[in-house]
Amino acid sequence: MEAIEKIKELASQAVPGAKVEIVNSAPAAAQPALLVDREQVFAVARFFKEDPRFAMDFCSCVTGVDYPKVDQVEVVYHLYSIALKHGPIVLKVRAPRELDQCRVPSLTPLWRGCEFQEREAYDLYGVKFDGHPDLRRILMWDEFKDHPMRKDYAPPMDYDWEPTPHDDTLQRAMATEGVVPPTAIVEAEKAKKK
Amino acid sequence: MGFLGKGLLEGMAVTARNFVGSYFDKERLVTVQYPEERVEVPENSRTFPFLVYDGTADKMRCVACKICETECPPQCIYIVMERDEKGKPLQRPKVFDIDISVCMQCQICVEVCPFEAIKMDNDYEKSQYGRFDELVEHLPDLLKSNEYYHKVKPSEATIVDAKLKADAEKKAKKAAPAAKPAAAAAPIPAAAPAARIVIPEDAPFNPEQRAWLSGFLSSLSPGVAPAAAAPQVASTAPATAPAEAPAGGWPWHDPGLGMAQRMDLAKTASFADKLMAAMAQTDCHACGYDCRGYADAIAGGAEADLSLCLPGEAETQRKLEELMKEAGKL
Amino acid sequence: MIQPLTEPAENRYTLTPGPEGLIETQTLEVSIGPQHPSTHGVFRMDCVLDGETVVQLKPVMGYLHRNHEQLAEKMAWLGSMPYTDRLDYFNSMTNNWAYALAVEKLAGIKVPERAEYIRVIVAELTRLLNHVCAIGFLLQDLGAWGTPLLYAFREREKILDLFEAVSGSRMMCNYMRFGGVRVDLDDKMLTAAKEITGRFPKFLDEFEKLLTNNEVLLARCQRVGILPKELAINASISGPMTRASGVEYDIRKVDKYGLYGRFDFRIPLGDVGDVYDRYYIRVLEMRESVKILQQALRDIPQGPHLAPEVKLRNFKVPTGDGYGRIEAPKGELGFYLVSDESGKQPYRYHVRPPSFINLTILEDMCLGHKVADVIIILGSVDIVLGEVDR
Amino acid sequence: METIYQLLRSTFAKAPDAVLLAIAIAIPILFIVAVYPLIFAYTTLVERKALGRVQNRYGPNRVGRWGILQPIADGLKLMLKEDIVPRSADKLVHFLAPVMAVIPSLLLFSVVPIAPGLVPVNLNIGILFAFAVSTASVLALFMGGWASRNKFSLLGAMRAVAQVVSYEVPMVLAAVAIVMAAGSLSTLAIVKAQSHGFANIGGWFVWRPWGFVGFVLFTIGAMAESARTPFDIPEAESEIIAGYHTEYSGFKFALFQLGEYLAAIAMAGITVTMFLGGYLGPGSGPGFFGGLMSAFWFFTKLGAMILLNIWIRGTWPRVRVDQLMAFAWKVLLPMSLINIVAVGVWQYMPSRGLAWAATTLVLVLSFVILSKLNATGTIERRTYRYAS
Repeated sequence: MEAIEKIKELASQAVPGAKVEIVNSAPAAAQPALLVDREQVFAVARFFKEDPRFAMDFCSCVTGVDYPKVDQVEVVYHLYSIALKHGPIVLKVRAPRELDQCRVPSLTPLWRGCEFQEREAYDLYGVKFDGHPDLRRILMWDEFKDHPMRKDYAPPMDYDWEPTPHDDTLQRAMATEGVVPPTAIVEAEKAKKK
Repeated sequence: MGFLGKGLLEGMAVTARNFVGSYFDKERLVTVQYPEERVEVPENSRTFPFLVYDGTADKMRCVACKICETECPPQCIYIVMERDEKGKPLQRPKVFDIDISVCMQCQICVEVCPFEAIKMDNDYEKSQYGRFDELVEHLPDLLKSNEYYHKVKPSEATIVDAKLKADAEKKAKKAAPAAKPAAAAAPIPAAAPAARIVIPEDAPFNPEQRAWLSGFLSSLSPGVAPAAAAPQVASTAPATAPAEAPAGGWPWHDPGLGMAQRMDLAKTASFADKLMAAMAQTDCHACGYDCRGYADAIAGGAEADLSLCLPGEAETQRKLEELMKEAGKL
Repeated sequence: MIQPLTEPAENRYTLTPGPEGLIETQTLEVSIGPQHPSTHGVFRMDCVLDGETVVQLKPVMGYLHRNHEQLAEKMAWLGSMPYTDRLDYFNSMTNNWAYALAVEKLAGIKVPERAEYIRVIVAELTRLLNHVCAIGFLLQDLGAWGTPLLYAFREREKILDLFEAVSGSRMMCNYMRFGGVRVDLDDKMLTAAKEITGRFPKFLDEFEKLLTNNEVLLARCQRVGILPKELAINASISGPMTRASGVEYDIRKVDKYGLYGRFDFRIPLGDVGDVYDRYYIRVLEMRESVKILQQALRDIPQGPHLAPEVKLRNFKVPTGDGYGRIEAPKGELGFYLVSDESGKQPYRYHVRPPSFINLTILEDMCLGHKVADVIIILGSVDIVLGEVDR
Repeated sequence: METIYQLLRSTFAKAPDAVLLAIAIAIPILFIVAVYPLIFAYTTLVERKALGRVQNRYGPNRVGRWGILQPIADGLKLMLKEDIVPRSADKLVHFLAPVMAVIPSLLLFSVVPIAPGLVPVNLNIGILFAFAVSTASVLALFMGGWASRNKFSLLGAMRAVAQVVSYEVPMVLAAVAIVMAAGSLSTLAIVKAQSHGFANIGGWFVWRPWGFVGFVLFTIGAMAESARTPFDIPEAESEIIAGYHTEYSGFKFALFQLGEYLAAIAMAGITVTMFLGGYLGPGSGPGFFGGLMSAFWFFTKLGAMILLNIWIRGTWPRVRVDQLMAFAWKVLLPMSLINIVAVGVWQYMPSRGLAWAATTLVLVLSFVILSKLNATGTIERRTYRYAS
């Protein structure tokens, strides 16, 4: 398969107006990615799927990454080609973190394999995929409000907690995550009862 | 090519063979009737951790360095280091709890322990009538003798013993010149508090004499060698080789001393020595170095993280920051 | 391009009116699972039945969700190694390998040769035990009253005994380390592995004699739950399922990770892509695995079993991301890892679980079949809920 | 029953008739109620142990030596278990269903002879009675499934009804062949009709071509009738959790099991009676010793049939519901009809040799044709290619 620069060039030729830039991976992994803007990612993906030089017919892995520092959520697609037995081409799309604006086009119409994985990304990261056939929560239950894989997610302590002999460890473990220890909650409830 | 139903009859032949075979062939009757007959457990088999001690139960190898506590993935270990009335760390756990209802038997605590102090048991009959206190193992339950360790894991235990012995000899050789026994005899995790000799503050000695005396006296106390050797054992991280001690030794390199005393001993010493004196002096490699190496790394700017000294806890970190501030490096 | 199922649920209920003068039949909504004998765990299928025929099926998962990924992002790199055992608790060895492989990719660690051989050996043994159990459970779902399942478990136990001798635990092996494996294989273990490998083909023959030609099994499995080749590729199906549909793709051959370039083995391919093909492809794959095992056990070299330069504690990984994948028994198991500046723990840790993604097309395979077929189709997908829900 | 009555009459000449009659009726009832449930109990034990051995494990072996007390333990446990009735269930029907399941199975035994003249009730329409009663057990399954208000139960009940009703037909037709040969509907008469030939064995109907076909048909039908593997789809535990008795617990569940197993045993008994020469065997005959031998032979054959059931259960997968029906209507039914024709041919052939040839020819031909016609194309031998 061609070098990443060549791929970028071909992609930006094929899809005029697509803002494609190269993101380097870990040096040893040597899997540089293409960061594509939201508007054009579908076209770029379609190009990679249908262009005979790439024939990326297998979308292996879809996932989200949360970057609170830059206030963005990233969706990563790993494309492989079964026909030509090469890959991967890593596509990255970024969307702002605000839940209402956090939406990217769904690639499920291109690769059916994205269906569940995009649902998972939506469930855990709150990324809305436009054009997804049925975008529902898949791992968390439907009534669940938050998106647990976001970095700023604080697990609620609302499950009925029962005392274990090892609260100290539990509290110390959770103190490191800045979470209210359940003992405190229980104490508060006791106080309320009294 | 068979007729319709051939496959069915073949299958029945197979089951018939198994039925008959179950009366003659052990291969075809594999059930082990558990309480009466048991399969013997392979040596590598692991269930829950226990703490090893040499000889008597107070000579435990654990120095409460908290490495296992920090590394334990499910956070099921809870350690409190024992301190004497003056608040000096005594290099022994006061509390060592393992919640075996949380423990997932991953053996990481064993791998990270630099003292060969915590090992995996293979006793799988731990069921209890209860989900709470019954499932927490406290220090007395956890302490098992080295002989027991030999019993459950013979070959591994022999290797460990050999390693400990070799390191002890190495350490002893290094500590041979009586000039600086303190460095050698310093960490006395195994020794009982009674065996610990500390020169009182008001005794008429200058620091060097006091250090020499305390080192000399404590070197007389029994059960020192293996424990003192332990810090070098299996430092899983390739630690920076400890710099050769100056002729006077590092008088503060004695975990028996409190922070104030150590800093007092080191007040004339160099910046790196001051940093070292702020450490807990256990050479536990929790930070990835021994105390000397960590101090040098910080002084040399190779290590920026001041929170790595687990046994020293917050005290050491505060002191280190203070020192760095004084030196204007922070 | 295969269009996904686009209609909203309420439109896709069918109400089949009977002919003139006859009663109208109504569809019946049955929720198969989460507590059901043969959903292989707490997995639910919301079925709409027309008589016994399935007209709609929605997989519902997440009952076993424990946010494995978030746990991993909160602890050191090594810390989540034992947790990978819990993903697909049948094949902890391959899970370990996938994670180790991804981390080694990021950190650029070179694995010693002996360690690679050991990894191949344990991985292929894992493949044997996974496939034999998958077949056993499939036949259990067919109603063969546990006999094939227990024969399968009889063989699996031998492999698990070996794993216990090697890694200390039967299923939660936690055996691989970054840059190698934790414990070296001694001669006793190698001979045990040789013995298992030697005996396995005999067992397979008997196993096939028991059921492969059984007319009931053929009638039940053939032409049931057909997965077309194009859909298989497009839906990211991996592992024996896609090979049963005739897709020639095996990561062991494509990526040649580990030392798989060295071994001589073939990839069996099915043509129809129905339940029977999925059953029989697994049998054939086991025979190939036996081949690999024989070669690996023959020429395993001496040497270190762990890369010496790798630190166990304070292990740091250079900044960046990477995706490592292996051919796990159930399909492509990948780990997508992102390391940030500190490098002490994963900034992002994502598992690409094969059995989760292989469920994507469950509905497509089940529509128009009977309830009984749904069960065996699910069985032929070979899922493990620990991996589906993570 | 008559035999007992005669016996009593001759011994107590002066006793009032009603009393003797009552006793004569009570004894067989007691026998049935006492013996066959015991056989059921130990059938479960034998089944569990045999299946265990087939699957390379010991069966139950903890309660008493060789687990000999296991059935009693099971019974006690089931009796002590909580009896749960779903809130929305139809209480009355839910309660009646298990009872309904047991009674017909018990009635079945009243026409199964275990020794010469020793049949609980010597009905001259014994076979007819047996089929009538055995069909009634369907009602119980459906009542149970319907009353439970559980979708799985309902599915199971539907399956059960469809299956039992459709397998009734080939069974009856297979029996018709035997009735034609024996010339009577009474079970005793059928057994007597087989009592010639070498050592009371040569005369068994199963040794005739039509008899053999009838035997196979009837055994399959009996398996389906009593919902045994591979026809246990009404309670296919891997598909519909436990079918019609999903919602039953405790002793009601036990009653369902009792009914099923009794039905299976009774069907085996009728099979033995009709095809395997009932109580006939070397040494069987009238008189005390002969009666003893007869009972021995009868129960031996019964046990053999039960073991065959267990063996099949331990080996074969389960068929699908539509395949099951297709099998019943497309294979078994035509075959049983042709079987009747074969019996007719047999009766009217001048010489025995010719009869053998003709009937065998007819049956084999029709079987081949039928299997060709029913070759649905799903069963194919496949070869697999390998990637280059």
